[in-house]
Amino acid sequence: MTPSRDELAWMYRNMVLSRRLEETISKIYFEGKTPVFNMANGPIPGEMHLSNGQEPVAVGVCAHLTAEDIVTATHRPHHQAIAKGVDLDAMVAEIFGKATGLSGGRGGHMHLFDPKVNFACSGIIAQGLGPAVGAALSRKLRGLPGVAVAFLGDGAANQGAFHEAMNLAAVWKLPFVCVIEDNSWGISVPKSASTAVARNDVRAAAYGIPGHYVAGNDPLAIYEVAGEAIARARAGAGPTLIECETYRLAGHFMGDAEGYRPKGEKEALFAADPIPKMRARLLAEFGFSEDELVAAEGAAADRVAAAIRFARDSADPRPEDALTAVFA
Amino acid sequence: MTPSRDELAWMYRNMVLSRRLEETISKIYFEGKTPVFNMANGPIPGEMHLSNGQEPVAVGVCAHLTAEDIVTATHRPHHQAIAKGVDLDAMVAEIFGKATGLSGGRGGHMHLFDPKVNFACSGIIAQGLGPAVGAALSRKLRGLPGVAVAFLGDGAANQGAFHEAMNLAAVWKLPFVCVIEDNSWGISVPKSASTAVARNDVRAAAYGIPGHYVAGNDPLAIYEVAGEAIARARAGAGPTLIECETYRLAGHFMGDAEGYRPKGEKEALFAADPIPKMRARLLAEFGFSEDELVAAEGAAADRVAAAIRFARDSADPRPEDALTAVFA
Amino acid sequence: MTGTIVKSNERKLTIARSMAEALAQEMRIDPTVFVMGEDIGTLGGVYGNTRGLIEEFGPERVRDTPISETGFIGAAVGAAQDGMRPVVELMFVDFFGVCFDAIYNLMAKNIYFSGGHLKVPMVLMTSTGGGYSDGGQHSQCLYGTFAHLPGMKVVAPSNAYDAKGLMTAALRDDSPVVYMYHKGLQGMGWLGTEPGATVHVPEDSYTVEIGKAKVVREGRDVTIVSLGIGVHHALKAADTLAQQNVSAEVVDLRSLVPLDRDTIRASVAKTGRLIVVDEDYHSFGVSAEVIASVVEHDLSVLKAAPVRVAYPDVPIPYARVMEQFCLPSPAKIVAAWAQMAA
Amino acid sequence: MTGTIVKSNERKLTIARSMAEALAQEMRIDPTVFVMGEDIGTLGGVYGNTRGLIEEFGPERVRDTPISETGFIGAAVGAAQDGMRPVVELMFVDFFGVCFDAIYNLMAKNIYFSGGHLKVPMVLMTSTGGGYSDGGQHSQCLYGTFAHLPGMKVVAPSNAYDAKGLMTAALRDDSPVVYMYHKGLQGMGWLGTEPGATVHVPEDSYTVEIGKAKVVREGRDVTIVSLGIGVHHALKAADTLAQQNVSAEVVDLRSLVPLDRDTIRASVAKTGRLIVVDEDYHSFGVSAEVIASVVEHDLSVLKAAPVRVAYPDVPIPYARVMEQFCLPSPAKIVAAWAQMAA
Ligand SMILES: Cc1ncc(C[n+]2csc(CCOP(=O)(O)OP(=O)(O)O)c2C)c(N)n1
Ligand SMILES: Cc1ncc(C[n+]2csc(CCOP(=O)(O)OP(=O)(O)O)c2C)c(N)n1
Ligand SMILES: [Mg+2]
Ligand SMILES: [Mg+2]
Repeated sequence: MTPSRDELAWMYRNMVLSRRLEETISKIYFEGKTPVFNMANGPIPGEMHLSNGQEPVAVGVCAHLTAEDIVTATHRPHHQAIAKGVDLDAMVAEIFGKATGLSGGRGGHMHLFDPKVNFACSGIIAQGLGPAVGAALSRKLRGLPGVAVAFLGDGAANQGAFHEAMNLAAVWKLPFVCVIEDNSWGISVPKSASTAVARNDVRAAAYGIPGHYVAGNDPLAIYEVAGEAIARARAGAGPTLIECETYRLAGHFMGDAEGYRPKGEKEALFAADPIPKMRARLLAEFGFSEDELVAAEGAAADRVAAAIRFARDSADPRPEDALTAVFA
Repeated sequence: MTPSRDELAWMYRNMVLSRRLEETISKIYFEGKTPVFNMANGPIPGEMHLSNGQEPVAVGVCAHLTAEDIVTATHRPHHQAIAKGVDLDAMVAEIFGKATGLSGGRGGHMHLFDPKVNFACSGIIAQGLGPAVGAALSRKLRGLPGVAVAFLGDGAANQGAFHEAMNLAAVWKLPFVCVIEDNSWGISVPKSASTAVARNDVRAAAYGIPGHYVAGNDPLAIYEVAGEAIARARAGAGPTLIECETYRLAGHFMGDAEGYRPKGEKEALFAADPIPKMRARLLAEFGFSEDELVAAEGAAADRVAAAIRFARDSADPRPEDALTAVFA
Repeated sequence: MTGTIVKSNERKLTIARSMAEALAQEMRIDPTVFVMGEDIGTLGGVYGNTRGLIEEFGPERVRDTPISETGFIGAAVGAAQDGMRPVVELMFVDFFGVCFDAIYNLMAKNIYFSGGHLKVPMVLMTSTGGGYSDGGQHSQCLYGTFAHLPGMKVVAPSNAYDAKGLMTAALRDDSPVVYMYHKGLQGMGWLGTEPGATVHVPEDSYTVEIGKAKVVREGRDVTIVSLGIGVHHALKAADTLAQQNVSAEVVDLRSLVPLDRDTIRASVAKTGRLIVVDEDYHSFGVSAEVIASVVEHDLSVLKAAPVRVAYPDVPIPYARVMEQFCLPSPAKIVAAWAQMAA
Repeated sequence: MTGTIVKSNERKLTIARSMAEALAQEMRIDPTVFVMGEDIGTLGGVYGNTRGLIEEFGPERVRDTPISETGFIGAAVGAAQDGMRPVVELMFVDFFGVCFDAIYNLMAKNIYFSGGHLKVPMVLMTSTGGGYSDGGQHSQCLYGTFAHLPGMKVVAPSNAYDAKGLMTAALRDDSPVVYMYHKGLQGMGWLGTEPGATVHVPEDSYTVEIGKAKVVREGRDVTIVSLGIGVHHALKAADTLAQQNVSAEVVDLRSLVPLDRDTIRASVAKTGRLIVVDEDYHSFGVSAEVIASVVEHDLSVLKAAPVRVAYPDVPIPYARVMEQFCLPSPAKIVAAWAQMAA
């Protein structure tokens, strides 16, 4: 399965959009936080988990999804939110805690909900799997189309919720795909110290379902494997477990000194940055022109700038609205 | 690995002792509960989960253990408690809720604790795995001998705690063995409706450790497989996952109408009762005499009668002692 | 039930049957309602509250689950957000520890986190209570634990009439409702049962408003506030007190969230005295909340220090004599009055 | 800390450093003490409370774990029963939902279930609190949730002196202790910090008794009871009130279980007025328990209705203006006094 030219363009556009957004956020994040770094301050307070470097997983998977499909993501959700088509203005406004945000500022960067495109994320490890499996069940029960994809980190595959949800999806043969982003770290703890197996795809055997490992942080390889899994799920053949090698270029969250990284790791990661790699391949192998890509990059920059402007210009929520929307 | 003659005798003795105890308990349980069955009444109130039929697992595994080894068991713990050498008088007294019970009546049949032989059990599914893994860690950290064995039911292998503990034991290479008693039911739900794989030993692959399935509810086969796993753990080679086919001859708990069983299942199970089978093999293959076995059976009956007498004769706890032993 | 005149030919139901009836009636009119849990299918629920459903609605809508509470309660949240109305059963409330994240961080908070753009119409049924020697991991109430955390409504019926009406209301609510039923009221013979819980239940569907307490016995001298089985203890104590010429008013909370503070306050304003009866643990729970809700509102209404009759702060012991020593009872309520009046 | 005279050359520590120091000192003298948790090794704990330990004691005794809280907290219980003294970290208290069974049903109950034959000497450290826009799954306090359930001691220091002494006491206790430290007091620059929490800490090992509250400021007109960061709000409010010629006494609970009701009652008996400040949710929590503990004991001491300044019963919002609107503050305490005096 290879992506069409349009799909390739879509993938590159979304990778660049996500990267551009995060680069911008990472600058704005420090506003109000210098000279003294205090997470509570500035226009974007709180923890900030960037996904730079992990864009291939988001686009390789979400290229196969439409708005009616369901995605649950993690504490590191921006790349997937973008690839799933979450409204960018409202998403950025939510990250800024504004009244115009997806949830009027109640959620923040770890709690982005966009029911229009069936996207949600959350802050507890492996928490999204149950809801994704349940959405898949909902579709199966009603005979409605739609596949549910849950993203999680490699560290999350050691959380009990992962096991329970995988077994449930398998025993009920639901239209569900589990995608593990293996960036080889859970905060400061390497995968080798926390996961008894080198690759989590072997865990598919525990549920009698197919498992695949995709090496190389390669959007095209991910596209192919995810495409088969999602087609399989749509066909009623049940769930698949996919683990994708990827890298986080930034720290676990902003402010992370990354002292735990072995020497040279960061340099190697930047040298393998998937965006320049994809760019080079689009030019060399897929007949894209430099102009086309420059235009896509410019469009991404403009789109991000507009979203940031929207967020900055938006009003704060009314403080007392904190007390509303507890119940439906 | 084949058991010695002494071990065979020990195994038979403990199987018979467990069976005899449970047959006796199952009669006493109905005292005060007829004509109206109300669980709250009689000398043994509360839920009662019998292990008749599952004795092979207990003796096949515990034949390899000494008092210093650790066992955690489940809500269905009698056979393992007996095989682990829990003080029978105090255990039965605890089941009767007496002051002389293992815990002075605070625990009951699902909470049998005998620190002298490192035995514990509990009422929440898969709850014993973490503590067993932790005891194994304790021994490893201090360079002390001892293997920890956690028993669980087949249904429990779908609980998150199972997954987390297995991974932990594997990544830390602890002296730990997990033994699943596959009686093919979790209350009224068949294994086939709750577990995505036919046999849980395949789940060992998820932790990079050996996995074995032992068919036939055969104490000698269990002895062999468990023996290797426990030796491996003692040698520092890490954990093993074992699933043993077994049967529960009784209902899930006493009072269970067992309407969920397919027609004929109970008859088939009784026809395959492991105790007469073991008895026949001891006579036919291992040179035991009828007299020897009759003597063992008589001794078991006497031992149970004595324990029951001890329990019946013991005083109730003082009601106000309910308020003591909350803190150490 | 006191206060309800039951004609001799009127149909009485147990709580178990009235819960099952409410479920069946909603399932008939709303195809999005479905039930999941351990042993809720063929077995009809360990406590009988789903009996008959699988026969009528089949195993897809009445779905036995693996022993994976985090998995299937999390799944219910996802299904609810996707347009279904799942009902899930946590067989014993004591098991909440294996799956509370799915309950309190997902089910209870996703409406808020979505800024109100999502609905989470689901019901979590769970059994509570002891008294039959089931030991410390199968006998708890944990009312305070659930009521303390925001985002979920919490109800606890004391009788079959309320049980049906609260279930129907919960099924129609677009917010998550935790439905806590007490094993000792359920009407399952093997657990014994409080006869007062089995009352007349109309066949037609009806709702009991979530968040409204009920004065189930009027009185002048003391208000006894309780919920679940405690209401029956209170009513029995009120009978005894009546023989001593003490007129006790009994308030059945029915809902913990929202808590009907107005009804509690009005009753105490009338009687001037307050006893709170709660089978949940004594400290940091329902009993303190009820007392605080009264005194912070108006200290002057109280003529005597309020008294709690609650479960002591110890794990629940197995031995009958120990457990009974710890449980609230009519006698302890009468004693509380004596202490108060002294 | 008010009440402690600090010489200018005396060593001041943050709570993070004083926790780490207590751990190191006990690890030196007791080889059975070891630490497990996520990122507590190389990183030294997200909140700095294990900094330096892995360098001194190595990765066996200072053990990074997988993200498997049920697994490693359950393991700690097993290790504790086997003769070790494990210290485990639950990185944020908000995560308790994924592992509470291991905490409340095992750790807290196994001493009891064993009839007192087992010890469970373990410490569960966990961070609490918000105020820095970390959203609704990373900002909770949940004091009431832990304090409600029997079998675990619960402490929550407000300053580095108590932090060290309570940690040493917890490490030497044969029962499980939940040690709740507030992120806003921890002394990690990136979280901001309350300066009042960083106080003189003696180098030598010492204990602060678990279960004893402390009057950290004496006063005559009103008692403000709080814990953790709320104590600092209370002290600031007391300063403001002093300017209005109102003399406020501040009680730092320090422990929730056992709860030092005597100290609370004695203070309120003296002042006649009570404000409870709690960053945990309003209903069914600490604030109600403190109020109930006073009034059930002696109603007559109170000259005015007690007031709670607690977190409203809503999930914690992300947006700064919303979160700050919900949080307790010195200003809200001053307003509570005004309401009370009116
Ligand atoms: C249950 C739970 N435990 C711990 C945490 C704290 N935590 C947040 S992210 C993280 C590491 C996650 O690692 P991984 O799953 O590999 O995702 P990554 O951050 O690498 O994307 C941890 C431990 C949490 N949010 N939830
Ligand atoms: C977390 C949890 N969920 C549910 C239960 C209720 N329960 C007790 S035993 C049981 C079935 C267990 O099945 P299995 O593990 O196969 O053990 P078996 O009873 O067959 O020995 C269930 C669901 C429980 N005790 N704990
Ligand atoms: Mg990772
Ligand atoms: Mg089974």
